Amino acid sequence: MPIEYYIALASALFCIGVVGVLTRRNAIVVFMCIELMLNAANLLLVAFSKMHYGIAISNKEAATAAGTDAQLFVFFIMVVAAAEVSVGLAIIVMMYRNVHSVDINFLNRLKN
Amino acid sequence: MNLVYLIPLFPFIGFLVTGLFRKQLSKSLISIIGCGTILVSFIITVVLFFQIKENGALPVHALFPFIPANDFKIDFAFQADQLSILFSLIITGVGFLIHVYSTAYMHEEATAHYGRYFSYLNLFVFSMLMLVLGANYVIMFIGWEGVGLCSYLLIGYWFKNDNYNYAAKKAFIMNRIGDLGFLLAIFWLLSKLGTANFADVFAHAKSLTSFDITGITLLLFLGATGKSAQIPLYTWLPDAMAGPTPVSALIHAATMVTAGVYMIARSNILYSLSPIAQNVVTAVGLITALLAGTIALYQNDIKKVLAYSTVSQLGFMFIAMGVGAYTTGVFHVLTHAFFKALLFLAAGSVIHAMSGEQNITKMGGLRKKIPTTYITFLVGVLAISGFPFTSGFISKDEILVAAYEHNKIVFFLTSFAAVLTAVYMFRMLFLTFFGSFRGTSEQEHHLHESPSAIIVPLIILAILSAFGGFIQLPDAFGGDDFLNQFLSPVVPAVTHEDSGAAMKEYNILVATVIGLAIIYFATKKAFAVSQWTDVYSGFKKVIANKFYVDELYDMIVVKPLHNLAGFLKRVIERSGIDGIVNGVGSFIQYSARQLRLLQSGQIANYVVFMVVSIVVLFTVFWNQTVIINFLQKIF
Amino acid sequence: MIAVLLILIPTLSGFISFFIKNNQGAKAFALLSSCITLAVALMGVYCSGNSYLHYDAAWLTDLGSRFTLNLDGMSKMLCLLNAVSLPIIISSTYKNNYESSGSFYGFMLLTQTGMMGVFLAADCLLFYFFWELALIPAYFLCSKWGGERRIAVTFKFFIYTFIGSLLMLVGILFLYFKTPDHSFAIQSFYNVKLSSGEENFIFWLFFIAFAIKMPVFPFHTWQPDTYEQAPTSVTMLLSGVMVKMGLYAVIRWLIPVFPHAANHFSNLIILLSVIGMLYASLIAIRQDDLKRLIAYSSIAHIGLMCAAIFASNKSGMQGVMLQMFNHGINIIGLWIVADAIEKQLGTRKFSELGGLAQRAPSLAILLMLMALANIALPLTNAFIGEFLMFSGLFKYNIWFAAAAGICIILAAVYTLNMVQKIFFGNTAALTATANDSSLNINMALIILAITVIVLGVYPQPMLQLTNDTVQAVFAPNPP
Amino acid sequence: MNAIIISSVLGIVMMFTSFLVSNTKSYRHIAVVGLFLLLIANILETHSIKIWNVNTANMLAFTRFGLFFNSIAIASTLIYVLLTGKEIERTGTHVSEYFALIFFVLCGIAILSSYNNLLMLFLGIEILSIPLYILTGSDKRNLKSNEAALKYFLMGAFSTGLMLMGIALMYGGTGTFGLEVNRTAPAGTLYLGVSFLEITGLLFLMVSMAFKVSAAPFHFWTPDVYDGAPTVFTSFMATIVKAAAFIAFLKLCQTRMAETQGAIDWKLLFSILIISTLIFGNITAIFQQSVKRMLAYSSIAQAGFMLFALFSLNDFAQTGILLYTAAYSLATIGIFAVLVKMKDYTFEGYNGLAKTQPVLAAVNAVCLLSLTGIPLTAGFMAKYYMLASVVKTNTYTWMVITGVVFAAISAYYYFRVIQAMYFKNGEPETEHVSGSFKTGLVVLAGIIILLGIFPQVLLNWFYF
Amino acid sequence: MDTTEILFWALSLLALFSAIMVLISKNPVHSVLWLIMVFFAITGHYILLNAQFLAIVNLIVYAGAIMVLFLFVIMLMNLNAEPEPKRNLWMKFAGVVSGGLLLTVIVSAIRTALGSAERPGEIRDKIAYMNGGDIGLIQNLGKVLFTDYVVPFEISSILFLSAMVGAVVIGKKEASPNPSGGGAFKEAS
Repeated sequence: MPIEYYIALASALFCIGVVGVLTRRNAIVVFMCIELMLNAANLLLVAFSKMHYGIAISNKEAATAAGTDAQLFVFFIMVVAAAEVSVGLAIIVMMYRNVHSVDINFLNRLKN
Repeated sequence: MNLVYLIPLFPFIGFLVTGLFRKQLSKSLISIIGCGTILVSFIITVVLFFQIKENGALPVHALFPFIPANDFKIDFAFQADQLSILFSLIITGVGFLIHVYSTAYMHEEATAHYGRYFSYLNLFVFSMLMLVLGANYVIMFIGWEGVGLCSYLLIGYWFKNDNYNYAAKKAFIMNRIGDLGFLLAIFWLLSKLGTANFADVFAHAKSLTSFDITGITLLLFLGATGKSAQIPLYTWLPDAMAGPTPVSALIHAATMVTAGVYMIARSNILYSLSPIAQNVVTAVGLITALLAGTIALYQNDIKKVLAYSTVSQLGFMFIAMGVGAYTTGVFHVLTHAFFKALLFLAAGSVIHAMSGEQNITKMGGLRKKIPTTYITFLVGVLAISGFPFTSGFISKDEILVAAYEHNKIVFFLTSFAAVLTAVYMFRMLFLTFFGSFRGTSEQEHHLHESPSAIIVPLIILAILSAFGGFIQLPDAFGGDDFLNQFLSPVVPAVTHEDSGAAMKEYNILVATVIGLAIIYFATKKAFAVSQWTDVYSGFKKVIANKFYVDELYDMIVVKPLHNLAGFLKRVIERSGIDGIVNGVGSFIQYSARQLRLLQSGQIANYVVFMVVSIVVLFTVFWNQTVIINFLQKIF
Repeated sequence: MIAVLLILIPTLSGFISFFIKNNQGAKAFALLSSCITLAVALMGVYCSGNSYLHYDAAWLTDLGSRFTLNLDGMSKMLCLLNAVSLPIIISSTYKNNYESSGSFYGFMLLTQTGMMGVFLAADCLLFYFFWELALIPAYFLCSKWGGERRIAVTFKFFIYTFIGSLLMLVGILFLYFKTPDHSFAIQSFYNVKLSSGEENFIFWLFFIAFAIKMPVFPFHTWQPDTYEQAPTSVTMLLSGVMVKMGLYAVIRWLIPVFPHAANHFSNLIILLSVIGMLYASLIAIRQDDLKRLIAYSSIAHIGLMCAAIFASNKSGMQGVMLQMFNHGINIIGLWIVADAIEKQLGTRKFSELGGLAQRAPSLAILLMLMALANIALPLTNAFIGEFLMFSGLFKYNIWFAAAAGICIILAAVYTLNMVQKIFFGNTAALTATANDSSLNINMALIILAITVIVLGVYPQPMLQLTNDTVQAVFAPNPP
Repeated sequence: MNAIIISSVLGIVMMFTSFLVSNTKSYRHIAVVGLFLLLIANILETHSIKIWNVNTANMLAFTRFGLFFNSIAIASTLIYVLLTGKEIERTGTHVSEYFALIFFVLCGIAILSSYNNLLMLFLGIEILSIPLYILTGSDKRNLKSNEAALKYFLMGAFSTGLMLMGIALMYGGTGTFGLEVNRTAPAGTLYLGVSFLEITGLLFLMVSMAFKVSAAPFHFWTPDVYDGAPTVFTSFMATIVKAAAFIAFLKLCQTRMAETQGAIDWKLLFSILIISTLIFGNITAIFQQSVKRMLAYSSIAQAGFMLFALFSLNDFAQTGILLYTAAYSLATIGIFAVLVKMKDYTFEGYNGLAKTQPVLAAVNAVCLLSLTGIPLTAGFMAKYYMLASVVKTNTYTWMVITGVVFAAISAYYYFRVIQAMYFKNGEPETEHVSGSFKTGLVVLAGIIILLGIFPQVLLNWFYF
Repeated sequence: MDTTEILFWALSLLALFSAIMVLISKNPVHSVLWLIMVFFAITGHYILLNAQFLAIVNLIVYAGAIMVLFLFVIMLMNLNAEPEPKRNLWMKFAGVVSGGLLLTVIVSAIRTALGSAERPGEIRDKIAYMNGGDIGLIQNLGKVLFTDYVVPFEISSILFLSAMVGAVVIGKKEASPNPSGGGAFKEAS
């Protein structure tokens, strides 16, 4: 597939994620939207990985490893995402314990 | 050996001793030091006078370099030539008499104040001597400002009285206006000629353009109008009568106010090169003489009358200067010093006798009570009115002749001013000494003749007033024209164009005699005591109120400046400049208050800002060339 | 050697002073140390020879800066002023008891250090360091020991000068990168070649800093407030010495480094100065507060000095040099009187004073003398300086000189007003029981008065002292 | 590599000390010893003595600059722990874990100072951030702490998303994650000689890094998080961590951004960031009532100055940012060390501190003067380098002038504290202040002044 | 249109639709489910791109573990019953608009990168290699991961450690209430 389709798709998902962060008040949903953004980046990376692989192939580089690094990057992103989720959910739970709400606007003591 | 620096030195020592030890020394010691130093100066002056008379001017004596700038050098130098030694004689001679007079006049002051008084007086003599003996304009300026200071200090001598303080301040500030002119003239000279030494300036005066000469001379004349109380800066002098009477005699009659005349006489070479300046001097002198003479007609304060008379007489001197009769002007300074000092001192004696009363309408009939004072006063009045062959007659006569030769209109107006002089002097004489006593009985009881320290100077001055003129008796009357000859190395001698001069002198003599007779009777009738009223009306009121000149100055200069200053202080400074500065501060604080509202505490808002900022950054990136060009254009 | 000592002595004694708990001890110590500094400064005036007057040590060599101190005529003169003023200030305020004196005098000495450094530095970065360092202790002094509104007012002063000096820092950096050998040495700065656009731009960066410090209209508004609010001994230091930093810097750094720009803008700057003179003089006339009056009078005088510098001729410059010293002496004298009055009577309002001459004759006489010096009466020191400055200004332009000359008149107006309202007339309620000034005040004033007169009659030593700098500034190629 | 390995090992050690050592007081001492060892190890590596020889496959490149920054960060942390270690113990019950997290953060810093691959940048940022989310929320009962943690976490994750998007696009443009890109063989027609995808990606990455260094307009999290976090950890976050983010950002600027300068004028974009950062940081700080929150804004304002280095990217910038990070970190640590001893965080709380606690006040004043940029303090030299670096580029003069004007404005809020301490009267309440704490503070002030007078001490002696 | 393309479009539409549904679902549980749908779609894309390892990991880690964790937390909090409070309309509008702007910006960037037919940009005619290409296979990735990428791999363990410690610190109940009541923390005003 032409790479621009992938870019467009990833961008669209990314922006949907951004809009989600902007419009939702539930901390968990907001966090999920951020995960959506990460996944958009993942998808883009994989697509680029295959694009560069394709370029290398067309340049007659037989046993090329072009694109491997991007896929590994995606792997690391997943690793980090997992770690982040564990911490993030812990924080959300902590907050819920204290205020019994996950509304990100509920806590609004820090301002100005 | 050049002893010229000793002349000002002794008064200065006197100033220091009487000033610093005024509390420790007794009054008599202060008197001795105060008068003695002047006497010593006088003696030295006399010695030098005869030296100079014999051998001509002494060489310039530079003590040390005063302002050794890169572009010019100004030495602390003294110069005793014919002109300056003549003035020194007046200053130290008359000064000495007035010092002696003061010992009696001021005797009731507390010791410390007595010492203060004499230190001021000595300082004044010192400054005045600096003024006349300086060998360049800067030293002259030192004296010039110095006498202004002393005048200020002495006018405000009784500092508890705020009116006196205002008068003192007014005198100083008016003088300062003139001083500024003087100073600018010096700068002009320095910038064009690179020197302020009299000798060098006059030697190179021809190399100046006529614009420069006119500018310099007019600025110098501005200085002279301040110091010598001419229009437009004369209003301080009548107010200056707030000072003790001997001070008025010394400073505001005999010496300081003639400094302007001295300066013009000194700079005669410059003035001769500038007809415009000469005309201005003549015109100012003439108008001043007339104006002051007119005002003097309706003044009731004995010292005020004398003050306006001084202004008027100074006008005469300037007329002489303006028409180029420098020697004559100087001569009038000399005779004026005698008779005006006499008049003031005599007036002081009257005031002393009247327990401080100065209003002539409250006097009268003093002829009998204080006869010596009366006689000396009478001599003074006759001299100033130009009674034939008194000193005043001779000097005024010369002025008139010079004026006649210059311009007929000037002559007639000057003559009219001379008539005015006689009128107001006679009026004062009548009101003071004739008729019946109009004061309180207490004053009457207290009336007494003054002590000898007052009387002796009066008598000496009376003699000088009567006969001092003979040193310059015109040829027509068989004189030997001494002063003219004596001064001729410094000041061009007055030469009469034609042989008809003698004729004119006779004419004037006759006219004077007749005129005085008429005036005597007319005045006696017009200002008879019975005719006198307290309230003037119509034009008389205008005159009695001094043509409202003070009010006019107040309205067009003082008030506007005062208001402007207030406006600057309250509006421009506080709201304007400081307002801008503080406004910047307030603006920052205001924006701080507004900006912190962006920090709403809501994540979504923050993220919106971030996203919008990303978009903005992208937009900037797309338009980077446009923006960079724009930035380069404005910075 | 002397150059270093001049900095070292006040610095060390300043720090030591912080640890002196005893009030009297701190005072005595500060007086002693300032007298030692004075002795060293006097030695500096009479010494010649590079080893005494020049000091150079490696410092921020990576940045192209060295710790270079140099004493030439102008530096000697100003160091002397700086060294003279502190003993006089301390002795004249000896009776004042400041809370935690140790810190007070420590800060005073440190301020002195900063100002010494400014006058001595022959390296631009070093100069900048000292320029700022003089400010910080002064800030603490004013804010801690000042009057009621001290915090806000002093902060305004601080921020004003701080902005100025930061702008100057930018200018310094610009110049540094233009120097051929990338050095902050004064010589390299003099050799820098700039296009006229750059020169004009950097000129203003520098000038604003100096103009604020001097202060020149319209950058002056911090000054009256600060002088009013600061403790008087600090005011003396500020007005007597610190404002000279601005003038000094203009002569040392601005004119030689930017000769063309200075020439180009001289009309504008002189115009500003003259306007400032008239403006300040007029405002001074309407002041009812002794300290504010002196402050505005100072603005007027400084304006004349600034104008004379930019008139750029030798006599004017000589006048400025002389007047820097004289103004310091005179204004300290005025402040001493102001302080004596305020300390005794608790007011500075003319309306509440009057007739003090009856109660305090010696103070009256000494004030009179200082007042006369303030209006530049001949035979006082200020006359010589103003005479030279006016003659310089006159050479530059008659009309500026004439307009500035009006200030001579106005100076007489406000100064005599002040004298009259404080000392003459009848005593007011407050002054009826006033006492004459104490011995230490009289002594300080008498020393100042003698200086006033001596320099007024015989200014030659001072003129000769600074002559080399004057010649150097106008040399075709600055040294 | 020494620092990365040892700091992570020390982190693990700290984790286990909670099981092995019951006395909470000793954690601090262990941490100090550990930090000391870490510092020595890092200095050894600076002098080319490597304990481990690891083939990083060009993922990490240990430059002298990066290692030197590590030393600064570790030394600052050491000073931080020495001064405020006691306060860490009082934050919560998991004392050893806090120390462990601090060591993990140091590991992240070590990675960030030497990354040579965007993957390592990403990992470094995450290792840096995740412990901080936790430290922010470590005062669990405190709602402000909770809120701060949540905000920090959500926004941090969001910025991670941006960063990943950027990295992905950059990869698309260049086909590599390495910082060194072979630009000789262009693929397809490029935009002004540079891959457009890379530029777009770099923009995203720049935004994300700007977020991390709290450059406006991506700074919004900073005041809230710094305010809400327990004060001891705010001190750590605001200083060492932020400095590390700057070093990482600088490296990015020096490589990828500098190479694409021809197509996109990064200087223009940076000037926008700088100006807005200066405006937001300085202006907003003016109105604050709490010193802690003021310091948060101050950290933004200081970031504005540090951005000068990223703008100019010359030798002055390189040395300058080291000095700046050191000066800024030390001064801010000092101020926070005093702040944690205060019972009232408002400006009024400081009233009269100079009378009751002269040493605290004096050191605080020195730190504040340093932040203001008064000569003879490290802060001045730091600002000097920053300004010099921009002036050297001979462009954007207006930005320099704006910068100094805001530096002057910054005096407004810094001096408010000095005014409160010295010129106002009050009875400030403080926690117990021990003698050793005071000694530490004095030493800190000494270092600040020493660096102000002889910045070479840092730049030459330690560096080489 | 071959199968790949059809699948591509289908998966893309599914991903986008599910993503939007994540946004607009009122119930967080639904959001989670829709997000899982997104992940499935993306996994499908991975498979299309022959990134087998990532596809599996995505399915297991993301869709499986992570999302289950989300679900678990939501259930734990019992949020599904609670309707989310409405964010105000202005904010919603601003969010959508700024998100749209962002999308526009990125799309315009893609257009520039594409260039025109006459002046082709860098990604014109570049395709993602769909059929074949074995770089996504576990063996290939593993080889690289444990050679070149071993350092980041090890380092990511530190990340996990810190996350673990963090989760413990945050999640563990305080054994005893903080004696000083949050010692280092004071109210500012």
